[in-house]
Amino acid sequence: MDLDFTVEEQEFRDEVRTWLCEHVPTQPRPHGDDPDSRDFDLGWQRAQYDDGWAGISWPAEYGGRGLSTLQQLIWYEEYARADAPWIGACFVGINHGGPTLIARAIDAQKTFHLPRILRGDVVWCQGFSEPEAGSDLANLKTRAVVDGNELIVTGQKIWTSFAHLADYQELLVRSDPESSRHMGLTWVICDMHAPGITVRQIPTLDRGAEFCEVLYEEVRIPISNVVGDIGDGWSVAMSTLTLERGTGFMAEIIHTKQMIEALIDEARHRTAPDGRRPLLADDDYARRLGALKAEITVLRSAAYRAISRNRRTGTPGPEGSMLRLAYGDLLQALTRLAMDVFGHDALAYIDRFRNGGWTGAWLRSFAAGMGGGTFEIQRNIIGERVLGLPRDRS
Amino acid sequence: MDLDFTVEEQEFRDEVRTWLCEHVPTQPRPHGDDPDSRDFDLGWQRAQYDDGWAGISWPAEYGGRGLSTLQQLIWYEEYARADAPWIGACFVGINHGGPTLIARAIDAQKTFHLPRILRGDVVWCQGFSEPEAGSDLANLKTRAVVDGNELIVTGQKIWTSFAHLADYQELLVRSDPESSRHMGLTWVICDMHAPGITVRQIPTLDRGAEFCEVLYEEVRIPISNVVGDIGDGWSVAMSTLTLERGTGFMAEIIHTKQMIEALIDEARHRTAPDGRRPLLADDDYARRLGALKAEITVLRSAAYRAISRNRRTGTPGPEGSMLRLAYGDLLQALTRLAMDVFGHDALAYIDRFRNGGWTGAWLRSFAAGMGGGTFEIQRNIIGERVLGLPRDRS
Amino acid sequence: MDLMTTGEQDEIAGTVASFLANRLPVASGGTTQAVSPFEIDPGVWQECAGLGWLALGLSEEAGGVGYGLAEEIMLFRELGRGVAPGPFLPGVLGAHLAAAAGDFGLASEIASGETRVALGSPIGLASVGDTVTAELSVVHTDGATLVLVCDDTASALVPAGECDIEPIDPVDGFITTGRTRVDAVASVAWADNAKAQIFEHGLVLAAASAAGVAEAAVAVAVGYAGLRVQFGKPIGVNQAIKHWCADMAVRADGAFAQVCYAAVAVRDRLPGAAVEAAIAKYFADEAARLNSEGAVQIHGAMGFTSQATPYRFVYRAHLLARCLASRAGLLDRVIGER
Amino acid sequence: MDLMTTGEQDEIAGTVASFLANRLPVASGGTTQAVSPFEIDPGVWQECAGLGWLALGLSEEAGGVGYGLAEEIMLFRELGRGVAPGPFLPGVLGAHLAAAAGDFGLASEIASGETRVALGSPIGLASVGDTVTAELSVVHTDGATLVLVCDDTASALVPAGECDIEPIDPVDGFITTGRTRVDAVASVAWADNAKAQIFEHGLVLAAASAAGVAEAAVAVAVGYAGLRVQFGKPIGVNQAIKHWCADMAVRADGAFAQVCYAAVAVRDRLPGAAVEAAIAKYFADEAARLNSEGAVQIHGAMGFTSQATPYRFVYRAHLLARCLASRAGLLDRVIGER
Repeated sequence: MDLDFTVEEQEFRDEVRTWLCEHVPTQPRPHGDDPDSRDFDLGWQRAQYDDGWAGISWPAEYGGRGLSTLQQLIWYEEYARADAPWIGACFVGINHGGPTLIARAIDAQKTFHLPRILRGDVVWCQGFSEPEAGSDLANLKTRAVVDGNELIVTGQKIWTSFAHLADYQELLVRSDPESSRHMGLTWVICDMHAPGITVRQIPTLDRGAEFCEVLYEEVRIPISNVVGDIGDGWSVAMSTLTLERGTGFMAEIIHTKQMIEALIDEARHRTAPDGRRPLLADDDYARRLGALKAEITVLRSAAYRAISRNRRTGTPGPEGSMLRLAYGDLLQALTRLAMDVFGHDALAYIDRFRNGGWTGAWLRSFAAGMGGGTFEIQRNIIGERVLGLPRDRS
Repeated sequence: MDLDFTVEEQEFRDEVRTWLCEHVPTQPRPHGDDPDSRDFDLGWQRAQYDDGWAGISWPAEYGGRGLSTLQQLIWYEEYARADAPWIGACFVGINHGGPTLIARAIDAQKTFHLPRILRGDVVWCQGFSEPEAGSDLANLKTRAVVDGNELIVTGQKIWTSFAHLADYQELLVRSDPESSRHMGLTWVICDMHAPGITVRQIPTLDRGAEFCEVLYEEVRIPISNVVGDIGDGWSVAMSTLTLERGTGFMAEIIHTKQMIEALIDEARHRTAPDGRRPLLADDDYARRLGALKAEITVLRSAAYRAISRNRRTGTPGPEGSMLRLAYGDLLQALTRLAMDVFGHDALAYIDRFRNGGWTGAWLRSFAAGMGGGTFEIQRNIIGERVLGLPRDRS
Repeated sequence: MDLMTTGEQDEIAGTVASFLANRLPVASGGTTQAVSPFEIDPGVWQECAGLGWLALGLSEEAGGVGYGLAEEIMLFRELGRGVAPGPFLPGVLGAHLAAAAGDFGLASEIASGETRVALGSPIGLASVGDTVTAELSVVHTDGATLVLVCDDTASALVPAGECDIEPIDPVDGFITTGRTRVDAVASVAWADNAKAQIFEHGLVLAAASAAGVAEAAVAVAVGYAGLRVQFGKPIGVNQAIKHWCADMAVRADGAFAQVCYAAVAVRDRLPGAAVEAAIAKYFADEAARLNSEGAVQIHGAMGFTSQATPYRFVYRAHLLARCLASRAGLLDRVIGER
Repeated sequence: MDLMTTGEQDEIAGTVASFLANRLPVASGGTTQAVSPFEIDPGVWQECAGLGWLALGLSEEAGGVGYGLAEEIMLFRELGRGVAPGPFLPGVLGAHLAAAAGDFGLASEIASGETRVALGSPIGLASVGDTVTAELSVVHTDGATLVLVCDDTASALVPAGECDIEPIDPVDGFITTGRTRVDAVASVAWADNAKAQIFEHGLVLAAASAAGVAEAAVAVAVGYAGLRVQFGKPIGVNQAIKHWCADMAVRADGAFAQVCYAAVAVRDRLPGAAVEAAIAKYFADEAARLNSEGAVQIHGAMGFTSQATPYRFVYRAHLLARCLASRAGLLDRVIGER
């Protein structure tokens, strides 16, 4: 039980810190509904690629940096401390699509796509959710019919982040019309510029518009774009989801820890409701801030333990769900408390990527329960898979 | 919309206040596991009876006071303000058994039992719950076999408050062994001194022992003790439960409102954790106390509205469940906050009937979720019956 | 004692609700007010004023309808349920203040909708009287010629033209909002709070709107939970959703009950009325916040969009919680001297 | 960086757990310690001391085993899980203090179990040094010849015989408890906190016990939820119960993780160690309280009795939250200067 890093790890930290300090963009990321955000996100990805920092967790044979678990931890800690940009439109390519290709694609698919993702040439998006199949992914209905060496896809996807900026999509379709639930699905790479695709941005309560609805009208996709086998899509998709819950979380935790410190500092310089003293002199505000600082600190410790466990077992355990659950609650509590700290100043909307963008961050936190399964489903997973409580099979 | 009382109602309030002021016992009620508590509770009931205050909501034809809804409200408000004793062992007779007899019994049963209950001659207890049928009352298994003009009862009841002090029990048994769920049950008056009955007190975490387990080994009960028909017990029991949720709640609310005021006063006179100022000068404690005071005040208003609604419609609506739910949460929050206010002094156990008995009250509050259905079931009732959400029929 | 509404009060609510449903339906699809440069369509505003909405509780001698606070809360509850735009709160309070200050002419100008009033909540220490010195957070700035400044010592109407209000881009993009600092601006009318109790009056009306928001949020959440099917069942069968809705319903019910109690207490100047009003505002603000958040979450990803209505309740709860007095100040008022 | 336990640490935990299960099983059936006039059977106490429990982290030169704080938390976590009686906390801290003060003889007397130590937490302002003046809340009074008084300035051992401890009837009836006020009592040994850090050390150990309570409470709740059948199904299938258990598990997991982090930080004197220790105590106390309350509620009426075990966790959480420092003081420490 220790918190020591080796000399090599410390040197690696210095290297990361120096590079980030010199290369992190100084201007804020454009808001999600701004088309410039594509250039910004790809540009930052390209900058990382150019200096060998792209795909830090990807194996070296696929062009990644292939960092060890602890090096990844160090990277993410420094990334957050340097206030490096949100990954934005590159998220799916780097963290979902790419890792799935690595796990399940054939060489030709890997050779074509992986370098493009790493280089920041392309944006990927995810096409899993549908209007009638939100949390219940196995209920999806978008159908694909085999026609010669093509799939003809017709249907609708929703909550597809950055579809309006994307070049490719990891698309999950029902290729066997007779099938139900997890059977008869196929995972395919869809060219977002193909004829028959219509993308509609969905405005969100935080003034974003990165969530999209995607309509497919007889979209033709070469069968060579299928990853895994036709009908084996569920297993391919599940390899994606498992990776989703394992990586990069430490950056978010450290970032949130910095947010609470900034909020405490804000309270030091603001005036209490009585107009007579600093807000932080008000015991109510001080202890609520203290309690949140304690909670995020605890989450950091829990993530350290989960990482330590992963290093020994080699596979991320179900603890990921537990940490995600705690994190979502916390992010909401933190930004909500910020609204209280800012008082009347919180009447003004400020974009979350801009300095002091607490109202934007608060509004964004409403989405915290929706990424990778709602709170409700996370709690089911913990209850059933971690604690072994019985499932209601009805 | 008004909060006015008529001249008659105000005169009635004066009368109640004067009587209570002169007659409320000055010594504290003995603790639940003290055999003297029977004498205390019956003595206080007798005192009310002697001056015409017994059974205030019972119809006059059964010896009750037959007060109007608003007069009842006034009675309960003044009862709480006078710090009059907890009804204790008289609860089931006055609030459950008696009203059920009034609703469903034949004249001979009424004539015998009702005056004894009102006079404080006897203690009644309730025999509904069983070890395998807690919240799920319809699952009860204690069986009754008809043998001539007697029922022979064998089985087990649990959570029977004051069974060790009781003379009679409202007992729910399965009289048809082939039946299931709500069918084939019978509601019968059981003489607690009958041979074959064994009562075992169950120690509780608040050092009480008023909850009992009752074992029935071929207990013979005259069929003339059956209320309603044999096999009709569910309907008889349900008339009891409906009344249970309608009366007397205002006394608890007012009592709780007094507790929070006392706790605020306590905080005024105690020292803050820093040892340098009154605890109430600590904004954290002050606002937590303020929030609780607000919540109990809101509950008072909601109860006023429910009473106003009852007066118009004549029957208590499902709002009772909603208020109970809020009340249970609140009582726990209040006594928990008291533990924080009392700090190290809360290490000492003090019986809840004694002055400053906050630790006893806190421990007792753990039972708040258990009277008349747990929180979970109350929330189901609200979701389904009040809001009309679908029931899971599986 | 009767805390239920009378038939006449229910009728007021019904009239307001059906007007709002027809003329100012709960819009969704945008996060900022898009259609018009005005916070509320001037024609609709005049119709509302013509229906007497700003004059409900004003005495007949001041040109009002002659009802009281109990009827006004029925209006403000519906305005909250309908997340309506428009400077109703400062309008009603401003007319009362003008009447209390003896300026019946100004009272009826405001009540007729001609003169529009913004609401200025002081930030930190302020001085409100025949002149006003304060930093102000101002809502309903659109078209306002007066600003009502109100705290627990006094209330005053000051000319908006002398306030130099800097507009801000508001979270609740359906309500025009700004900020200013005024220094010894002369009041057009003012009254001591002990005399006119505009502050408590305002707390109760704002609380009524917040209670309405809380109620409407439960209603849309319950509606969605009963319809939305996942895993083959409506999501409302799940205890996690059902119990969430139950807690929201209990909270909304309590919020409006306390608004009723406080309205009567302030109207009849009962002892403890100021504390009852503070509790009404505190609890209704909390209920509006928690229920609107709950409605968003129960709607899942759809709740995060501005295509479903829950976000409107989130915005409005956020705004109302910052009008007149906020959580910490209200709770301090509940505890009193310490 | 490795926050998981080592094989050796797991072995310590295993040994402690099986000893406790055999010799000090979690008793139920009473609300106060009934069997013996002692808080812990003197023979069992000597066996524990003989196993080196009080000397785990003590240096070998002071007669100890030579492990550190990371191993001590494994012991205290198990003591929490087993809601064990006995003055382990003041014993371990007292031995460390004696060693830090250079009195190795006293350190090994305490570590051997011969000299028993009670824990005195100052209430309000106190002066701790070569003499002690304070109002003290004292736990583990039974058989103690010394009282460890500990705050964030310094720690001292004072003779129990000069403390005139008045016994109280404790909520946690398994731990002997009292109260006293001492005035300039001379210390037997003492050390400045900057030097010996007995205070942070104590926070971490108490937090480890609280984390153990939180873990054991989840375990019994989950066990019951899986077995107890109502309406034809185990109650654990209901989301209300399942999600409650999930939240409890998340909390317990976090509590022990933070205890590990803080233990390393205090052991290695890392920057920020004092705040990490305060957070560990705050969070573990909360986890113990919430999880023990949850375990009672999930057990339904049975949880309210002293025949099931959940009440033991409620009692112990209540006691631990009052040792050394409590919620408000801990949170103030987390925020620091303000």
